[in-house]
Amino acid sequence: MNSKELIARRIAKEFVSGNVVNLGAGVPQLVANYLAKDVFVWLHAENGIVGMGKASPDLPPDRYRTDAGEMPVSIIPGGAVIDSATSFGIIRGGHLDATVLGTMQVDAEGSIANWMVPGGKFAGPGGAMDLVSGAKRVIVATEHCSKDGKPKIVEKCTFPLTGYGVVDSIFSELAFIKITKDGLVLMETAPGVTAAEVIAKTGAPLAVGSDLREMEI
Amino acid sequence: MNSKELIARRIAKEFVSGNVVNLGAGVPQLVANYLAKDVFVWLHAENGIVGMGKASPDLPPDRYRTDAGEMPVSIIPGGAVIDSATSFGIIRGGHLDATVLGTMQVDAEGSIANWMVPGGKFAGPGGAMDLVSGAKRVIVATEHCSKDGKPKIVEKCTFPLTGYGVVDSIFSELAFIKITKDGLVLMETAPGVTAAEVIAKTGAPLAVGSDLREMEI
Amino acid sequence: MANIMDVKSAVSLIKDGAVVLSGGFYGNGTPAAIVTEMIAQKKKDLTVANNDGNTVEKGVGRLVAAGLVKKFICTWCGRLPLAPELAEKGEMELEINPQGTFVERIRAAGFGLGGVLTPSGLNTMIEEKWGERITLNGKDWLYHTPLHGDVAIVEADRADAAGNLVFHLTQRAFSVAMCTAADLVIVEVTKPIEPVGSIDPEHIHVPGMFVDVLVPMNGVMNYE
Amino acid sequence: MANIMDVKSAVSLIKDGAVVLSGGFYGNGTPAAIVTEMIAQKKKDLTVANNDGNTVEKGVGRLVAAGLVKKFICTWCGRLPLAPELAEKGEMELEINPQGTFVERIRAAGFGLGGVLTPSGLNTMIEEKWGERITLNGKDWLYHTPLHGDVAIVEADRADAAGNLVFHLTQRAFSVAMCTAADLVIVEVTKPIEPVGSIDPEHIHVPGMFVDVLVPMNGVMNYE
Repeated sequence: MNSKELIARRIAKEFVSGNVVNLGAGVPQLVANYLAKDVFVWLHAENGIVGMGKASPDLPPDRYRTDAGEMPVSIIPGGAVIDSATSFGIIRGGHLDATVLGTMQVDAEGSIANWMVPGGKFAGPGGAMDLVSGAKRVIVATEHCSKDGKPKIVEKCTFPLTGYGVVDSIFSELAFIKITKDGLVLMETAPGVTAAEVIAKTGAPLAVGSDLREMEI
Repeated sequence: MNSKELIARRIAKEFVSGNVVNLGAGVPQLVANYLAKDVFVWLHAENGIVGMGKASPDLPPDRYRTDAGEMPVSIIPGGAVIDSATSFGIIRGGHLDATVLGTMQVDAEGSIANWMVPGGKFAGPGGAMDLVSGAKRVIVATEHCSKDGKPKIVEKCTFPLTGYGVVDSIFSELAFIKITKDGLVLMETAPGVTAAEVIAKTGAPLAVGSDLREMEI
Repeated sequence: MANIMDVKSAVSLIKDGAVVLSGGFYGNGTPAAIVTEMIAQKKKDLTVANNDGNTVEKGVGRLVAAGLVKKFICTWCGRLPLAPELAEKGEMELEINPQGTFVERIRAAGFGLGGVLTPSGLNTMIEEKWGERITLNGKDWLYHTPLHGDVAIVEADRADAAGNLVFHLTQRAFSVAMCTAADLVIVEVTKPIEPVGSIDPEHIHVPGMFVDVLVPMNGVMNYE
Repeated sequence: MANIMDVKSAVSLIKDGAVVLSGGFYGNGTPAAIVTEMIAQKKKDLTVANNDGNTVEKGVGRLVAAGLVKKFICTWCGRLPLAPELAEKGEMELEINPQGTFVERIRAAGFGLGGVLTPSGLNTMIEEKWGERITLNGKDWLYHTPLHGDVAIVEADRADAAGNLVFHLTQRAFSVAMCTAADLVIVEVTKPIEPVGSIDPEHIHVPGMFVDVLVPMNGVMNYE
């Protein structure tokens, strides 16, 4: 199992039936593939669908039946189409049980920086700032380190913030880390990974949870 | 022609096709009866209809097909049903070309007091404060004096205000009076009524307009 | 998926002291069976927010008449003189909002906004008693806080088992905003509950994700 | 009743220097024929508000590429690197709003509210550059002004001659708010204009009273 699949599979276990969830681009979107069969989750798309399902080969292509990344989707039975004010009302109003987002950095205070690299191309946060400030639970899905091996989990974000003190949990290919008011707490390690390894690869103090467990995938 | 009909007939001439208008209870509602046949006006009801028409004897009674005074209406072809947020968005957002309201007092500064008599029963303004602050034009339809002969058009309202400096025009059975930043200006007198009589029955200084005319009904 | 419950079980979820947002304009759109059951179960010390309360015989005016309301928030209560009477005697708190402010306060709570900035009610008793004047963007506004409910009770015409709602004509009114703005949303549904997916996703007035409990009336119109 | 016009006449109503609210998410919902005609008529010095602009080949990114935009307001322009490039060179102003703030600013303009109070963007570059922190009701919020348009240009699937609109799926998005928030609302309608009253009054997404001009495409899909 590759890192992405591991992360997505683990996060999929966080949800229970009835949850309303927004999945960001990349690894977060994979989470939808691993939800248990008996778990019914409302998938929310910023562009105006509550109740997204997989694209159906039986439906003709339709530029208006996509997720917020312009990928084709279907609307599940019971799903609804909404306008942007309602879509972001759902986000800002605390009606999302969770948002799952990738990131460039996340820190020990729960701040997240996932929209801009300093000196990089400027684009804007889209809906990300609403998602992190509004969702009941902000879940970060990320590889533990960047491609050049630097920790993405740091003491204090150096990139421009998407939100300050908003992240609840981080899931990487190595660990599940909870963010508490006292800092980072290691809750689970991936199979074959030691707490020492996670601590070594984390750029901020990481307490080992009293109930540290191996991740079930 | 009685006073009420005269007032309603005169006000009906103020509208042109495409206007969106909210008519308050009482005399204002009569205005709908006197619109010219070729004038198409969107009638707006606070409880959620844009495009009200007269109640139809062919339709079964329906407690959800009424105006904001709970009187049966119809929805004209092209009419729409809206929720309260949109209904008051239309009001507050300046999308009403006019609101026509009855009043207890209206003053030379354009303030209106039509929701509460001091010491009287307390009920609340309903949508009246939104109407007077939001409509492009606030038209007052009123008998010139109260039943005990006191002027309803005064220098300064003594009753609790519905809105401060919001009224554009006053139509009574005696006159059409415009409210300007310099005070009240007499624009029209009803047939058989003299400017002197209107001035005598008005409780605030009333300038005679340079183009004073007889009201056409 | 919404929980489908009988009215007794649904109302048993409402706690004494709850802030209750109730749909209805003159009681039309107020869920009559739910109100009747709230009286039967003697829900106490309620804060009730409703446009007008209507009368002591129809609408949430019945809750006021039953002595169950600690605070009543409305835009107008001309048909419920009992409300200002109780307020004057100090037996119930009465708060008045302009109607547009009322619905925006509820929407603001539902949609995570910090409150309402409106011109309505400036220089009136509303400002003196319940508003706060703020100058922003070169203009004066009345600021009002969001109005959140512990419970919303509304009436709908149609619902599917996923909780998607369709209202009938002016039954819609405040209920769309109210369904977004309460922790527990209970809907009295006139017509039989339909299978999930029966309602065109483009015709849904309130998405099912906002709705917690459906109380099916199965066509028994329960108007007072 | 709405005015039914060809695209040339409709676009001739847009003035140089106008603030233009444009529907569309990745250009889906952006009225393509109207944008093409705006370029043909060389509308200059525009302020354009659109979610993302999409690219220089589809969406209002085409207006940016044609050098017609003085200021661009969006939530994200990752597909339109030309926008930050022009901004850096000082040739175009670029303003970024969080997406939820963007749509609420437009709605606030349309609905007569004094602005938006949101938690989104607190402690970020949005606060530094474009927001104003206000403490109200015991919490901190970012205040943003209403965003009003001289013109709104949107695409709809169906319209009747009264201007009532129905959108197709996510075509709806920002366009509902935009139709309330501009002095002149021009709608490019995919399907032939229907007789007044063809649309169920309960299924209308934008009431005709908000709409000024309909540009019928008569089924000719005009996607770029």
